[in-house]
Amino acid sequence: MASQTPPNISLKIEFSGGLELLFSNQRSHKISIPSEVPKDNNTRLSPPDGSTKPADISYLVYYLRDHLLQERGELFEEDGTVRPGILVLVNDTDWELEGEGDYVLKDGDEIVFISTLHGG
Amino acid sequence: MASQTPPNISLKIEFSGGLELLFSNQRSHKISIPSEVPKDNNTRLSPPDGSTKPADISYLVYYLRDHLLQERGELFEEDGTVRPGILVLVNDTDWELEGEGDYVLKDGDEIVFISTLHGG
Amino acid sequence: MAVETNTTRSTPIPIEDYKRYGRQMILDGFGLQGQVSLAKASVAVVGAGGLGCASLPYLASAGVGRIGIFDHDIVEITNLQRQILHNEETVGTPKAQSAKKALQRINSKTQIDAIDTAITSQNALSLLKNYDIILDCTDNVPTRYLLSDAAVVLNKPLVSGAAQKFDGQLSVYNLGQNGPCYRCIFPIPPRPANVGSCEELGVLGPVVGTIGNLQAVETIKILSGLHDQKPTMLIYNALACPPFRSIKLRSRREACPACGTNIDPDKRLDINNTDYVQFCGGSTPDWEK
Amino acid sequence: MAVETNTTRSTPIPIEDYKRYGRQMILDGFGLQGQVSLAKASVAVVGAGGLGCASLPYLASAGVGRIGIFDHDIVEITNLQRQILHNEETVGTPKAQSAKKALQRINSKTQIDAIDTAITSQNALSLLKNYDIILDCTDNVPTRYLLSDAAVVLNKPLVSGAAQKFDGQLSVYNLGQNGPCYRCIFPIPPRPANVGSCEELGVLGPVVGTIGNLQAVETIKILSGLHDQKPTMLIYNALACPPFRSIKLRSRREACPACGTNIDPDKRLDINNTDYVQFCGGSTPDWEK
Ligand SMILES: [Zn+2]
Ligand SMILES: [Zn+2]
Repeated sequence: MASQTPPNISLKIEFSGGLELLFSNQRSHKISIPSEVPKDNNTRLSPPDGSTKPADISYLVYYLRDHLLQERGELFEEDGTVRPGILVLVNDTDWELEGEGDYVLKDGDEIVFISTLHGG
Repeated sequence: MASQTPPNISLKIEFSGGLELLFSNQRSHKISIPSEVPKDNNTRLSPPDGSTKPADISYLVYYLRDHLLQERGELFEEDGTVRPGILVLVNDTDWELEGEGDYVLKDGDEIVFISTLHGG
Repeated sequence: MAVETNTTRSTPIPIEDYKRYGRQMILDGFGLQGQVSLAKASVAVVGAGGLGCASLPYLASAGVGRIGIFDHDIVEITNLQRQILHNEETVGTPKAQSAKKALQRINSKTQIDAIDTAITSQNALSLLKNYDIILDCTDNVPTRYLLSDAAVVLNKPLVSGAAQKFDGQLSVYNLGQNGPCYRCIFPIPPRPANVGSCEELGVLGPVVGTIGNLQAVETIKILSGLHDQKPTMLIYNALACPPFRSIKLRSRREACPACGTNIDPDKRLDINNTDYVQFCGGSTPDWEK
Repeated sequence: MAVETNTTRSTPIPIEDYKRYGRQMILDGFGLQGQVSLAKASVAVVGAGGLGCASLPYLASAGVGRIGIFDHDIVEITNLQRQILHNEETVGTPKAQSAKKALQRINSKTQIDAIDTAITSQNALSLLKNYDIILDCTDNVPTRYLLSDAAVVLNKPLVSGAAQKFDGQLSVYNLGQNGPCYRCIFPIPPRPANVGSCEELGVLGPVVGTIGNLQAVETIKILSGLHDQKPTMLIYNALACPPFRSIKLRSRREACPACGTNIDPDKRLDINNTDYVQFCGGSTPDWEK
């Protein structure tokens, strides 16, 4: 069944373990991003003028840093991925089981970012 | 969009709070039931020969009693509905918010039956 | 309610309490105001069994000003498997007293009322009216209906826990403008034959402990203004995957004989004239205990 | 391990224990065999803070034969807001001793080792090798990595809890053939600047209590053979709706320097020659405490 790619996909984003403090102290966010994005993860160009790829989690991390983050980006993103100590879940599954940053986002996906806790 | 009614719908059924003991001591079940069922909730006739209705939770209660229950039906069904002390959930919402027995089942619905606990 | 030591006009709680409760006072949305609310609050915990023994120490530790412990049972050796406030030395003594002793060790400033008379339809309103919030930590159906009806009449939230075997349930009833009461959700009691107790069915200690802990969380949330007041039920099974599930509950039932706004005055439930044991289908030895 | 009172050749546990632990022995899948397993078991609880104080009493109550309590801290007044085994009288004494005293009141038959020396990369293996299972109830990153690495070398499951503010997390590491270790999930430690402790960030008492209770549940499930051995993480936020979420975790990482099956022998992690504080980015005053 040939279907046309929709121009945007909707995602549910959740932050927990303290990460929500970086994002307006709000745990739950609904966002919409392009389904095709620049290969270099530039989130400022729309539409992209170079070569593109389907939107994946690598792009999402940049997108969240550039468009949703309120402060202190280094507490979220580092070297093109999430900083150490953040667990990423794709629909309640560790992203390592889904291809990590290369996971291609689908409309309706829920992506959760959790900062691990160390207190006791 | 006119679509033909599929002959069967798939449901995820869960039992908890001790009810699972009546159902092979298994908490999770996947079942398939007809999408059109007899108005009198008779679960033995297939195909139905009288007047029919879309499958609803009232029918499901009879169906579970007749086809899935292992023993002691009176601990599950009473006077055409679940016995007092059992909470019914439609996709994690109290069935009272969804029309109780009249709720028309949709393919993929998750229906949970919970026996309330009283210990402490 | 809080003890007056070192309180001066300049601090709303004693100076030393800033240190003692600092770990929660620095929490977003809790703060000094949350601590003051706890210090001023009075909480009735009905049942000093598995649930009560898990919620009580956290209420005392957090600095709740006054705690009423209601239980007319005696500590038995079979309780020690899960009721962690009691111990080998207090076996044979009233549970309310045994629990009070444990709480006093933790926080000598908490005002603790140990009540070892049974709660009945005759005395429920007068026993509970001086508390801000009620915890249902009981183990039987008639008392659960009685506490819910009393909470409605007294207009107080009821933080209800229950546990059996590997299962637990948690709900807050009668909260806010539209929160349902226990009777809204369960209008008809189950038959006695369909009801089991921890004594008959067994229960894993930390399962009932988890629910009791969560009752303390909900209580502190309500007292400090952090509760979202949405009616939900949390369901726990220690062997299931996932072990927890949250359910959205209905709001108040208009025709509820206890809390409904749309019923004849003469159909409204009258606690004093209700026989709760009979309403629940007669007594069994275990319920009466 | 179990004390020998009244044991005869005809009963695998002392006669009086059938009564004391009856409420859990009647549970499906637990039974006499489960009780025998607990009585024979030894559990190391590292950290007698908020998590340890919530898991320890349920382990002792349930009849675990031997419990090691590891903590080199002293009870402070700021601990009493959440660490319910300690009390006003034991302020100033070692936490391990204070917790031992509380457990002995509950169950005089439990063999309790109170160890108040700090666990280091030099002594971890020898201190922990005589226990069947390890509970991570600590409050700092370096010790979490050290305990995980030790659990891998000693081939023991690690029941790991953590809590801060309104949040909690629970996982079992190194369980079964393919269960991941802490390092499989978190290969790189967070920078010290991104890490907070309960002392800095605060925590609600019954939130850490709930996670500690759930650690006791997981421990009892593992010891009695009721655990499904699937690697998951449970996430709790007391203010979220729903408050609990379960996550499916990856299995063992082949290239994990601690537990991986596919790495050079000379790249394999050597606990004795690892400086955990340095690995985690240097020390901060609070970690050292
Ligand atoms: Zn009502
Ligand atoms: Zn590993």
